[in-house]
Amino acid sequence: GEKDIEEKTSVSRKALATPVARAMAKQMGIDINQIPGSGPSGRVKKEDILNFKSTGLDIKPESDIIK
Amino acid sequence: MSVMTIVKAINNALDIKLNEDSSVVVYGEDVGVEGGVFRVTEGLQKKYGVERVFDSPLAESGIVGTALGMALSGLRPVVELQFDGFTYPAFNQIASNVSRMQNRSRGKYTVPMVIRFPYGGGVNALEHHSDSPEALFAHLPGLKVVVPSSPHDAKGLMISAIESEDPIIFMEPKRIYRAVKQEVSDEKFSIPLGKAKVVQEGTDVTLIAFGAMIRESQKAIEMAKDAGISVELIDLRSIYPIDRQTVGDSIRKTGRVIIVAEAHESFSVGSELIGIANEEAFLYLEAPPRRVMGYDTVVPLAQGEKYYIISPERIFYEIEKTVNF
Amino acid sequence: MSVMTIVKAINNALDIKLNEDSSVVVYGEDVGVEGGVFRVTEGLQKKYGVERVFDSPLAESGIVGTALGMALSGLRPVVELQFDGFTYPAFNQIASNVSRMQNRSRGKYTVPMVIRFPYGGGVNALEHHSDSPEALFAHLPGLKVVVPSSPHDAKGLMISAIESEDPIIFMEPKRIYRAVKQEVSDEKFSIPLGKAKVVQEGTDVTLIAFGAMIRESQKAIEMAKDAGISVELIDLRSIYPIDRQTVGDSIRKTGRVIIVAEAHESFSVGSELIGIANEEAFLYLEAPPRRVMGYDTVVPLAQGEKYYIISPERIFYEIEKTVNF
Amino acid sequence: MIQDDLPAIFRDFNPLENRMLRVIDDEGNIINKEIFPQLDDDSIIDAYKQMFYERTADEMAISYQRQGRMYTFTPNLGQEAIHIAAGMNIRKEDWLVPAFREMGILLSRGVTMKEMFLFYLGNEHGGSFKNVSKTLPIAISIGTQLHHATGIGYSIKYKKKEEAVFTFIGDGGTSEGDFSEALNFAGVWQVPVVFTIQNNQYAISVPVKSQTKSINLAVKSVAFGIPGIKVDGNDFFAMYLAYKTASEYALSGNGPMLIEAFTYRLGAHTTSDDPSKYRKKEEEEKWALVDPLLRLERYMKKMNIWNIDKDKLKEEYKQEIDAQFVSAENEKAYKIGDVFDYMYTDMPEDLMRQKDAYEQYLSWKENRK
Amino acid sequence: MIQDDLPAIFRDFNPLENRMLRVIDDEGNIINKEIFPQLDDDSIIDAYKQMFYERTADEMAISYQRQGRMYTFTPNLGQEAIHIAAGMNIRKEDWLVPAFREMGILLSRGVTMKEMFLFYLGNEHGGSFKNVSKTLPIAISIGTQLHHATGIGYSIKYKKKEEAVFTFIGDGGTSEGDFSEALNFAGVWQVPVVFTIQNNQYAISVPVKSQTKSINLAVKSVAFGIPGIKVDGNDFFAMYLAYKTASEYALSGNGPMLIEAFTYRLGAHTTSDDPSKYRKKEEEEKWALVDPLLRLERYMKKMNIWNIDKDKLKEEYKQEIDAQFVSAENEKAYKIGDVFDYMYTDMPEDLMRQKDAYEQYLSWKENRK
Ligand SMILES: Cc1ncc(C[n+]2csc(CCOP(=O)(O)OP(=O)(O)O)c2C)c(N)n1
Ligand SMILES: Cc1ncc(C[n+]2csc(CCOP(=O)(O)OP(=O)(O)O)c2C)c(N)n1
Ligand SMILES: [Mg+2]
Ligand SMILES: [Mg+2]
Ligand SMILES: [Mg+2]
Repeated sequence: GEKDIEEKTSVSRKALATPVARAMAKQMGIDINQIPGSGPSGRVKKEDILNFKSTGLDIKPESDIIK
Repeated sequence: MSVMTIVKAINNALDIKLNEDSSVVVYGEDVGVEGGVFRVTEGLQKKYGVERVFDSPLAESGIVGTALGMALSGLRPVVELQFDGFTYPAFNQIASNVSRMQNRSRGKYTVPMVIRFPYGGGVNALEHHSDSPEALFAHLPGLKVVVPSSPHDAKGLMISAIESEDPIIFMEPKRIYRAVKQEVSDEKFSIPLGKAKVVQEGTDVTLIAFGAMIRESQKAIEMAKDAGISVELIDLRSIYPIDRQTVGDSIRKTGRVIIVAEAHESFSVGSELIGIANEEAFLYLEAPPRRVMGYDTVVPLAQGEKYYIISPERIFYEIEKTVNF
Repeated sequence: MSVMTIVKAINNALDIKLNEDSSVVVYGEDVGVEGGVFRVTEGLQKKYGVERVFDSPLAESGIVGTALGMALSGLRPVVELQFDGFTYPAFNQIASNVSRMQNRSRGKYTVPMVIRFPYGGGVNALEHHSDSPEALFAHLPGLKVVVPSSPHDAKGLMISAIESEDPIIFMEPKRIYRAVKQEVSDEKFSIPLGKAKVVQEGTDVTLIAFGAMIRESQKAIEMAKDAGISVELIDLRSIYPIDRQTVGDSIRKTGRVIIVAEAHESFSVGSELIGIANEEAFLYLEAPPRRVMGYDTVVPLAQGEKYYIISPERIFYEIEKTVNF
Repeated sequence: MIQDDLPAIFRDFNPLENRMLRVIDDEGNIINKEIFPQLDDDSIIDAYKQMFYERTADEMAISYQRQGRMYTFTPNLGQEAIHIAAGMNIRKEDWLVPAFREMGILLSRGVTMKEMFLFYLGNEHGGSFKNVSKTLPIAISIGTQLHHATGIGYSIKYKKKEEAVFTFIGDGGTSEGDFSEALNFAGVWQVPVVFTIQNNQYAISVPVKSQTKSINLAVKSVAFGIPGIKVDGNDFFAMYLAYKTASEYALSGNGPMLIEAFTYRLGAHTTSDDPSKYRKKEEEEKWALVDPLLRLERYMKKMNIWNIDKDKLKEEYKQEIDAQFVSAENEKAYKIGDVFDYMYTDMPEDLMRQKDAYEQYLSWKENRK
Repeated sequence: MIQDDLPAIFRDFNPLENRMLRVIDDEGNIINKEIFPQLDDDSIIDAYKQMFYERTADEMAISYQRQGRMYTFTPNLGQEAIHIAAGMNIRKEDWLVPAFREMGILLSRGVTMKEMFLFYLGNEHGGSFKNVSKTLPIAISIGTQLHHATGIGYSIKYKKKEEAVFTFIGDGGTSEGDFSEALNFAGVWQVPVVFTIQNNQYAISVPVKSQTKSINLAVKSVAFGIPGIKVDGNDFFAMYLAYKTASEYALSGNGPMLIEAFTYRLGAHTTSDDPSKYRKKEEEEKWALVDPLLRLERYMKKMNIWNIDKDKLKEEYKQEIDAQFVSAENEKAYKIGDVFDYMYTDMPEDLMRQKDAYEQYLSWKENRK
């Protein structure tokens, strides 16, 4: 079939992460897709999230996270 | 092209194969003069004679066991079991012999046979007439398990099934036997076994379904669209071998997956697909894979079906939950 | 207390129940004079007479079907099917009647019966003598499916099974029938059905196993210990109902889970447990749940078993992979 | 020979010689005076009325189904003599293990038409026969029920009770492995089970000759070393005699027996079936002439014991049956618990979780509106 | 009666009268001269040798198992007359559908002892009989194989070939539903299938009298409208006559028949079985006296055609059999592919993935060392 053009392009890449890392990011109100991953194949690890948080970038209230 | 129902499409596939290959025979309970209780074999006895299309005694183990003997000796039997719940008397022949004879004979014998039967609920039937036993057969090594969801697929998959040297369990969604109509080519064509089909692309969540649940899923997808949710729909078409590639690709894309199937949810195709989602797309999962399936209860009679049968609304409910996880 | 094997422990449970409850009867192929091909019923006919412990004709559907009739009319039959692969001729009676009669009669009749059989591989047996069909029975609504892994559990679970008003599938790990010995109380005691047991606590990864795979898992855990990995081991004991609580608690703690079971891996207890891991502990998962299970092939004969049977080393291999994910 | 120390009728009507027990002919004349069963006039009149009731109930059920008020129904038309003769000989203490075409027997046990209707209205509470004892639910998976009967027979023998089990199967059902297994077990165990094959000559569309090459169905008993007899299933007195003999035989501890009741399914297999696809009008017409009700009526008239106003009786029955149907239609609503509550004696947590999840969905649905 | 237009032996040895076809007595005297089969001396000597070979192979197999060089084995001791008589009458064009106690027949088809040994050494390549055609693998799930035979019979009939199917089952196996179903289908379809019940009087520990109440096993044919005959399975000539008759009957398009070969299992059920648990020494001794080899030897001696030096022949056979066993022991190693490669005509990706995963594990294991 014909492809719909996706409108929601605000997120350019989808993060690789374990569910537990995703949970952590979510709990801390961080969009995991913004975090550079240091794990295998760029996987976002728990440490990456902690580091990311301490740099203080891009913290959003949870309610703003685009679904 | 002709407009066909699933009943007609399967009848047409049988007709084509009976016509072109004299080793094809069709039998089972009431498939001859009667043309089957759902009329899937209607007219075939008249056309091909009682030696090729015939009624058997009422014994499912016998139907399947003799078909195996025929398959081992040069015929290509296509046998009908009258309902899902009446596959169980044939279970031993299927589990102990049909599925194993190639391996037991180290490939000396192939087993070109098809066991077809109507399955699933939603038709106000008596007990044993509404089961969805795909997981039982898919768990047994040595079989291929196929379920079409449309007239086109029913025809193409049935042609492949009859031409396969491996034994095929062919499950027909009785609920949409005549409910879905489609333009289908009158020519012979086939659809490869083991390949799922992306019915509809989407980005937020993957729905995996088959048989009669495709139609219900499509209705749910309409509801989701109204709610701004983009759903990808995969029609599994083969339960075994299961198409890990297509399933994995989709889940890696959407990060979310819901399995919609009529069978009891425990130890089911739903369980297996959650396994596959984890094995193929673990790092992409943004929400727990979910199954929208039948309960672990006997499928109720007509009055209870409203509680048991999966409605588009219930699928939508799960889509929303998953997307908002 | 006496030192018992699993064979002896089950024999002892049958003895206790035959002794205290005259409605208990025991039958099957060769269970009388012969005492069963594995001697599980040894001595019972002599002690309780041919009316209570007896050989039946060679027909599994008949054994199970008549047992259902007995259960409906005041007896508590415990029937033996000689091997896992010979449960299939009884599949229709189990799927269509044993599991459904309570529901069909709206609770007017209960179904206090036990179907017991040796299961599993690793004993160099002929075809059909090495299957692990738990998923088939666990998928059918209305049954309880029980597997002991030790003499103590075998006795306690068998007592519960015989006293249950629900029909029980009781699978006995033939490979460790005599290999595991244990001090077991001579008194009557019972172990509740549906409750798993944490065999060993650990923090890095959860192993879920049952039957003969407990012993193999324990060996793997020793290897893991040497590698500095702390493993929690859960003995499922009941395949249905499955103990979601215990399983979920453990996975929420360790974040990692491996299922070890002999059956074909597709559409299996492994699939189901991955489903449960996702449903109960999704947000705690640090590595994809894995199954270390039999392949989707016929269980090979003796010479091929080395490739098929799950070794402690292979379990350890998966533990390492999962912990290092 | 096998049939030696058996009641006389088994010797006189040896199925190996393809003989069939008849007591009256098609015209209602007694043809076997010596063995004619002792029945007083009132019992005969009562028997006729029961047959007539079953017939009327069938007709009503078919018409409800046609009106779209009920799902697929399985009529008993033509098989009433078997049912009522059996019903008169099965005692309260005995067990009944039915298949799915024994309505008259069920009614004689105390099952109500309301329950029958409920069942065909798609409610499990109808087919479970909770209110009568020792009567198993309707069995649909063909052949399986015979094993249950044999097992119950074992219980009876084990407990040294004076009870018998009566169980039923169709001609088609004799091809299922379970048929042979169950008769074989019963033979080996020598249990008090009376097996009846209702040979109505068709299994849906398949005639008996495509079902087996045996000279008749009663003769299959030879394979299991148990006595068998073929009986004219449209001859109420023959069926009565057969069941009376069978009951005495079973209750005296002689073990199982097999009765082939040779009859004809006058109607469709079910209300979804169209017999004109597979059998000739002439055949149906021929058998309609020897309808068991007609034959009994002819006998009664010959004997001057006919005192029945059929029109009036039918009207009476119809009203009573309709009241039961309406009551079934107005039965309290099917509940979610009716799906879950009877699976186990105590509902496992896992099943509770599923039930709860469904209820959550329901409340979400409620709230959305 | 059923057995009317049949070959004479079916009438003369009607199982309903519980008669059994015998041609020589226990001492080897001819007792039925008129029907004694025409066999030249060489054929008889050859038959004896084949029986003796099977016997020797059995003994060797038992001893390998005892030495721990082979897994559980299923001896054929006492059933050799059936096997060799069958083997002599089953043509290359015919099909053989065995159970698991027909070694002599398999050998006569061209299966080698090496293959048999391989099978009992736990290698599937042994039991598949790849090198002989129209011979199904050993069937272990009891009863199921009869349906395959009936299905093959259908193929033959459909293709109008002049071929027959020979299939086998034990006395215990007659209780399985599939036994009855298969005979019934064969009767309805009138297919050229010769069913043999090897009645060796035991199903593991269970004697025939606990298996069924029928007066014999041949009589079960009555239930399916097919001819049946009970034959002395220890009388080589009777078995030969039965199979010759059966073959002619089947090849002339007359449909199926049932042969009960009445014999005695002289050895254990399998090498794991201990018959002393369930049967008396005296019984075994009594039957040892009428061992089919002994009976044939007595006949041959009486006829002055005995020219066999048993000791020498045994030595010769033993060496040959041992060579085959050693060759089986030294067969090339079982490979991982032997588990996976025969499941489907083309291996599905999913199965390849499993095979690959196992190979990865193996290389991990290799590297760890
Ligand atoms: C095991 C099984 N197979 C198939 C069916 C479907 N079916 C329902 S009734 C019927 C025919 C039964 O014929 P018969 O035994 O003669 O009984 P009748 O309907 O004539 O009373 C069939 C094939 C079933 N109910 N159970
Ligand atoms: C369906 C099935 N049930 C049980 C068994 C286990 N089993 C193997 S041999 C045997 C006894 C068979 O007795 P019989 O049919 O008399 O054959 P025999 O061994 O005497 O040749 C049994 C119960 C089996 N192989 N298949
Ligand atoms: Mg019928
Ligand atoms: Mg069966
Ligand atoms: Mg035997």
